[in-house]
Amino acid sequence: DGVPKLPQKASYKVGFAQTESNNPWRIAETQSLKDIAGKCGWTLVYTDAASSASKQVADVQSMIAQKVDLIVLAPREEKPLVPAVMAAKKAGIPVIAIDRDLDQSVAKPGRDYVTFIGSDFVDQGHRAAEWLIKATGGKGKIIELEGTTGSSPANNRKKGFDDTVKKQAGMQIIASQDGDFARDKGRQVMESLLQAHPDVTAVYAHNDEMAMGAIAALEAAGKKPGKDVIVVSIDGTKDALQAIIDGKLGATVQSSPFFGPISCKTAQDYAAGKKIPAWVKVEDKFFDKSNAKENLANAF
Amino acid sequence: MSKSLQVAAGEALEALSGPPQSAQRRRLHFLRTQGVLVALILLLIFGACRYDNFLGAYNVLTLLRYNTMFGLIAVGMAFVIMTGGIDLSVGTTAALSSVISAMLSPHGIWLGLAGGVGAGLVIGLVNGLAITRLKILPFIVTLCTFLAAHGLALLFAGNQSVSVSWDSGFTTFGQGDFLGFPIPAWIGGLAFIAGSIALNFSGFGRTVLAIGGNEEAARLMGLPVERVKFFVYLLSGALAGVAGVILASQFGAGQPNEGNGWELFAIAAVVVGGTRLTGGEGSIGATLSGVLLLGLIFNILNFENGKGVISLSAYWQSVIRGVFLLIVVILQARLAKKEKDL
Amino acid sequence: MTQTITAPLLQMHGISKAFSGVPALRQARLSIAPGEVHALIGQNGAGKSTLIKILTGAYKRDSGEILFAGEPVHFTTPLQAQKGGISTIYQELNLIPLRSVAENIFLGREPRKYGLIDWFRIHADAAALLDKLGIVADVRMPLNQCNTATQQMVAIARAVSLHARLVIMDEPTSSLDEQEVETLFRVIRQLKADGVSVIFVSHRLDELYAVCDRVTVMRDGQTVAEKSMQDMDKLQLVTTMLGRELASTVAQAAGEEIKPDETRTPVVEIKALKSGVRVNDASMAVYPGEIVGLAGLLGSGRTELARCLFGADRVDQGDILLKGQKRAWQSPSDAIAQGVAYLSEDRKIEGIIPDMSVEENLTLVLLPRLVKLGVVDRKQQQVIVQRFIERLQIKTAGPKQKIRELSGGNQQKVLLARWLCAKIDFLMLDEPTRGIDVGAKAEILTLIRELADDGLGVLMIASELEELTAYAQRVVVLRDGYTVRELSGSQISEDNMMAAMANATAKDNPVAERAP
Amino acid sequence: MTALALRLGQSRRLIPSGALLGLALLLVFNLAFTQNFLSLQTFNINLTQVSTIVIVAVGMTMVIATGGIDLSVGSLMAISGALAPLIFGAHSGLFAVPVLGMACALVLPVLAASAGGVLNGVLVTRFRIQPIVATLILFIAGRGIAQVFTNGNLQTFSNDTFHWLGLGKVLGIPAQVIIMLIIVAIAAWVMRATLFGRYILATGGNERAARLAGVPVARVKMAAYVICGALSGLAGLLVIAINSSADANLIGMGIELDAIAAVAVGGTLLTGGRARILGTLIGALIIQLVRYTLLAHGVPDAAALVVKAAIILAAVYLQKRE
Ligand SMILES: Nc1ncnc2c1ncn2[C@@H]1O[C@H](COP(=O)(O)OP(=O)(O)OP(=O)(O)O)[C@@H](O)[C@H]1O
Ligand SMILES: Nc1ncnc2c1ncn2[C@@H]1O[C@H](COP(=O)(O)OP(=O)(O)OP(=O)(O)O)[C@@H](O)[C@H]1O
Ligand SMILES: O[C@@H]1[C@@H](O)[C@H](O)OC[C@H]1O
Ligand SMILES: [Mg+2]
Ligand SMILES: [Mg+2]
Repeated sequence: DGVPKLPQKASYKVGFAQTESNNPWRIAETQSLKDIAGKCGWTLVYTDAASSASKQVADVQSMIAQKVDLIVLAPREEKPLVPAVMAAKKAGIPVIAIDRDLDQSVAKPGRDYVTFIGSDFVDQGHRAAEWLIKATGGKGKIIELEGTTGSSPANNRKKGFDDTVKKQAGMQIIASQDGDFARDKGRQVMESLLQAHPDVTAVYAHNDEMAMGAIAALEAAGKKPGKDVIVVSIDGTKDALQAIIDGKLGATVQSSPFFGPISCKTAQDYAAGKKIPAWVKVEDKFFDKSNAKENLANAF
Repeated sequence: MSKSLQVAAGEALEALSGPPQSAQRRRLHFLRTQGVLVALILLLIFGACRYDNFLGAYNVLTLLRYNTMFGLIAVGMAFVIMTGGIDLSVGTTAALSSVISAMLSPHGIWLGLAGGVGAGLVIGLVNGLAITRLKILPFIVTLCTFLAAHGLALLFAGNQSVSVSWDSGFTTFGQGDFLGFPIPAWIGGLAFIAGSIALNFSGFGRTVLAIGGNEEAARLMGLPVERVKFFVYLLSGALAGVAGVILASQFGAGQPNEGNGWELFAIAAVVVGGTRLTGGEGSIGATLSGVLLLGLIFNILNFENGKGVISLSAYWQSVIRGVFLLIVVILQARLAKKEKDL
Repeated sequence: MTQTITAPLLQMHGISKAFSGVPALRQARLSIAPGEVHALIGQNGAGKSTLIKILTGAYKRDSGEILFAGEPVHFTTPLQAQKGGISTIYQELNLIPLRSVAENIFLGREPRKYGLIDWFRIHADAAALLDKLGIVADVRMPLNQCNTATQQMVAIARAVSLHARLVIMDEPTSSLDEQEVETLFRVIRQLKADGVSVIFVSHRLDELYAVCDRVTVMRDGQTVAEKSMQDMDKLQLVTTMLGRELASTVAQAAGEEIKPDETRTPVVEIKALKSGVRVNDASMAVYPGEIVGLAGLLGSGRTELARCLFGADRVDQGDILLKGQKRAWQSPSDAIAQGVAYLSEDRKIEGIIPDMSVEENLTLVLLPRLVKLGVVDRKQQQVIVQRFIERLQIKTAGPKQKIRELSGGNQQKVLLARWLCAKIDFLMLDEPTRGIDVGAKAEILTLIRELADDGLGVLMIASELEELTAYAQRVVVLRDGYTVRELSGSQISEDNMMAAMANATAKDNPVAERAP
Repeated sequence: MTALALRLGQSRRLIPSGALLGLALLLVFNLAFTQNFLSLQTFNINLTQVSTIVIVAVGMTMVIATGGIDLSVGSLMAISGALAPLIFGAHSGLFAVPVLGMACALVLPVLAASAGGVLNGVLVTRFRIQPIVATLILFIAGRGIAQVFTNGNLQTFSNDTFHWLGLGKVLGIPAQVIIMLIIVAIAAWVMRATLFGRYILATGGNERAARLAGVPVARVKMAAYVICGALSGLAGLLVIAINSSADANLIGMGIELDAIAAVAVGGTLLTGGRARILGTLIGALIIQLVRYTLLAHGVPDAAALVVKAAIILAAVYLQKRE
């Protein structure tokens, strides 16, 4: 028994289980799905789990109760959302996971859910590190601002970055602290860390919001972001691109929130019986001085 | 003093004390304490009329399965509140318990359960000791254990969710059925029966209410105030522990970041259930009805979004929840006032 | 009655206790024989309640020894004392308001069936017990819906039914009327007959002679006398208690009739007042310079009437006139602003702000007038406070002491001072002498007299009718919320009052008839 | 007698000595073990970071002194913080007039937050709803309202007035710190010297007795909630000013717990009837310094939570023993 089939129809009732709506990235993601719904013939049943994995499972179950045709799931966490996928499978409803994956040691794409569409967070961290190494000539003292403790982007972006940087003898992560993916928290943590580590030369933030906070902290401390201290981060928000143009942010690895079109296409392919790969990889762009301006208009 | 005077005085006293409970007062009291049940039924009827499959077995059973965690926590909270206290640590305690039980889950359901409940008991023990021995206010003590339990959960879990063992039988506890009903729902039912009996038919329950009614008096009456208070926090911790075990086993992971805000949900449910926050009065059944009522709101909002008429954002949802709570507490305040004025 | 020499049931000696350095008891002693009723008396703050609390483990003693039934005991909680055979009715009623009468009696020792509480038996047993004690009350009624007297009787029922060897009653009669006091005495005599000892604390000296065998007198934390009741007459008792001769005011009768000048406008006049279910039709007037007594059985609505006049309860119908002007107050602060004052009957719940100092408590009402541009004038505040502490002889470690640390009587003095220092025209006193020793009572009553002489109108609620006969120029009797009779001059006698309290109907009320 | 005088003197002290001792210990520890601790920068940063908490906690102290509590402060901050950019960003009507628009952007959000305080006050005084539940309503709904205003979007801006509020300095001292100190000073004076201060304490000490002594308890409580709301509104403005951006989702998130902890550590009784504004300041500084110390020494967040909990508990316990 594999993933439930999706019949070919003109219109579908599709459940979209969002995790939370408390940052620009999430809002862009939701918007992207709402935008595509009309074009794709979907009636969207939208739920928001308010940052609770277990509520998200309950949300999915209420979609199952409403007998939706398909569920697009943006899991908050890999492990606790597995039961939701299993329940949907049992009820004969296919699930597409976007942005964050599910625990593949328990639930398998192609067997339990259609596929995982998303970026490679480890690679994002790796790319940020590569750029930083190049930009600093492999030398530097780095402060790392971590995403929400326990979230998979935080864990993986840390892994990808740290593993790469570790190989560089001249580079050292002098402090790594939780900034909760938030601007204000990122700023406060950066302010404090700056006092204890005035010799910092580079900052790596797990997302742009924290990077913006760090830039504010640097400026307040009389340091020039981009010159005295080089900043790199992930996401590709409008503010981040503007900061690159202003020379304050070095670069940002895109982590695209625009899952609407690709979800629609994947669903159509699946209904048509095409073979779907286990991981539909989102190709993330990379923004730096060279292309920030031209991408500004499309950023979120 | 003349005989007639005595008779008259007796009459006066009698007129004062009886008739004890007028029918109207009883009605008001019932409405204030059990009105939540009425509201619950009305909401169910509303949902059944408006949405397809709303009262279907699937929706009802998943609702029960999911809300048992909150039910257990709310029962513990109800006992605490009835003594005039408060326990802010329940949510993060459940998270800590879910982590511990997930770590122990390869050894089977019983060890997982023991570990989870044990963790809850430890937090409850700290709460109880600090409150009864160090005499620090419950609000502060449990605020601290709220922080500490969250920290410990993250430390034990290494900052990420902890997988449970899927083949040790551990997940049956949260995901399995018994006689067609979810096992958590059975546990919830058990908590309801045991809680109600403990409250109404045991010295412990009566002492809980006495403490909430007038702690100093209870002490001077020779009731074991400190012991019962201590035990109430222990109970709350243990129930949060069971909730944590259900959390781990139902969702297949120990979750260090869950449980945030559960305490407020539980407090709201207790209040919606008509329990006075100043203690001294309350009902377990009404508390559980309160949990279901609040849980049902989420469910109904999800169904409403499924109608495709309007799509309510999460923001509107919290506004609606707040307004709903506002209406309920105002109604209750009104009823309480009417009852008092009688 | 001569004391047979039996081993005492209770012996306390050398008991000392200080509260943060201030001694409350100094080498106090107390000895109780089996089966005797023992009076414990002393001025406010003498240390009676403290001695009792030490015995029952509610407080920890600093030094001293307690022998109970020949054994040294060291109760650390009231529960231990209870188990050890001592049951107590504390001065401040200590019951659980939201629980039923029956439950309050049986809390902590509910009859069981299959390990579960047997509610049927609780109710039956409680009803039987109350019946046996001659108390009329519905055992299922929440206690807070009973009046104070019933609550007091419930406390007594609980204490008695614990089958203790020693029952302690700390001022059990202060909220009981004569009828109920009689009931209580019957209970006490029954206990005595059963060989149970009783410690009886009261400021009403007559009561002591009615039931007590022996008496221990305390003064300033020390035991100053221990005698057979007959060996001390009232005067001796009082002088021992005070350590000096009693000012002659207590027994002073109203003397000649002071006719209030009815051509003057009354300070306060009420016409056909109705409020809630407790005040139904009340009409009366108080003239400047007179003390009007308000008499009635417990629950007759005296307190509620006073609260209406104070803006604390809402008025449903009828008029309140202050110096001829119609008034409708939304809250006590409105009434206070126009010179109306009310000393509430329950000082713990409605009087003191326990954690604030004597100074702050005393000036709470005056405060708005001590303020310039929102700022309190501390100097002036201190001067006033000092004056009243001296004038009323308030026993306190200083104006900055927390009021809750004062004895009951001294708290009452502070509360009275709270009103006296404000500029008022009309003062209502609800049981102003409750729980106050004879010495202080005389002082307070004299003060009230002086105030009336200065032109204040006073309305005094008192359950002790002799206070009304002694001090009031006129007495209005309230029954079931109706003003049923008005007595003045020589008409004011205890018999007349009681007859009216019990029997009179609204038709007898001349005031009501006069009202439109 | 001297012992007595000493005791009275102590009980009237404005700052509990336990809290001061705790603060001193933290300072000494940092001076000894934290790099670069002794610098104006560090000093300023800790004070700026604590300023919003202190401002909110001052309002919280007053509410708690009346015997209440206010869980809605964070949501009120969000409402105020979300409104301001909407107003000065508006390009129509009155708001488009430069000075007037700016004045509105500063005043209206604070008024909106005060209105939240009014709602809290009405629920507590008129409907007699327990403060914790009454303010739970806006705790839940308030942030939702702010998010509905902004549709959840982050609003970034650059605005001179707000830039100064956030980053400006007077004589080397950050503007927010000055605002904080002024508010603390005024509040401490109000509690000590004015009628309103006494009334707050009397209300919290024994509400029924206070009412019968002519204290307008409903108005006093209402005023406390409104002040708390207004101060939360102000704090909301400061937060967005520092970040040059307003995010309704996050402004003031969880601040109620920090504020309550500061109040408790500062020696104000959570049961009402006592208020120590300076104690609250010290309490907030202790919590801030704990956070700074742990951060500067690289203690992971998870462990920091446990340490923070232990320190709050210990501090409150020490207060009790005084
Ligand atoms: N908890 C306390 N803290 C401080 N002082 C206290 C406390 N309890 C009693 N005192 C002091 O101890 C002394 C004795 O008080 P106690 O209540 O025993 O007097 P009492 O004889 O019962 O007076 P009353 O007849 O007024 O009830 C008083 O001076 C009182 O101020
Ligand atoms: N049915 C009732 N419901 C609520 N409270 C009651 C009821 N009956 C009596 N009480 C309470 O009992 C108390 C006594 O009644 P009330 O004050 O009217 O009598 P009183 O004439 O003032 O007598 P006293 O002040 O001596 O008790 C009141 O304070 C009232 O609160
Ligand atoms: O970049 C982040 C995204 O990848 C994550 O899943 O959610 C938060 C975002 O900021
Ligand atoms: Mg006493
Ligand atoms: Mg009365």
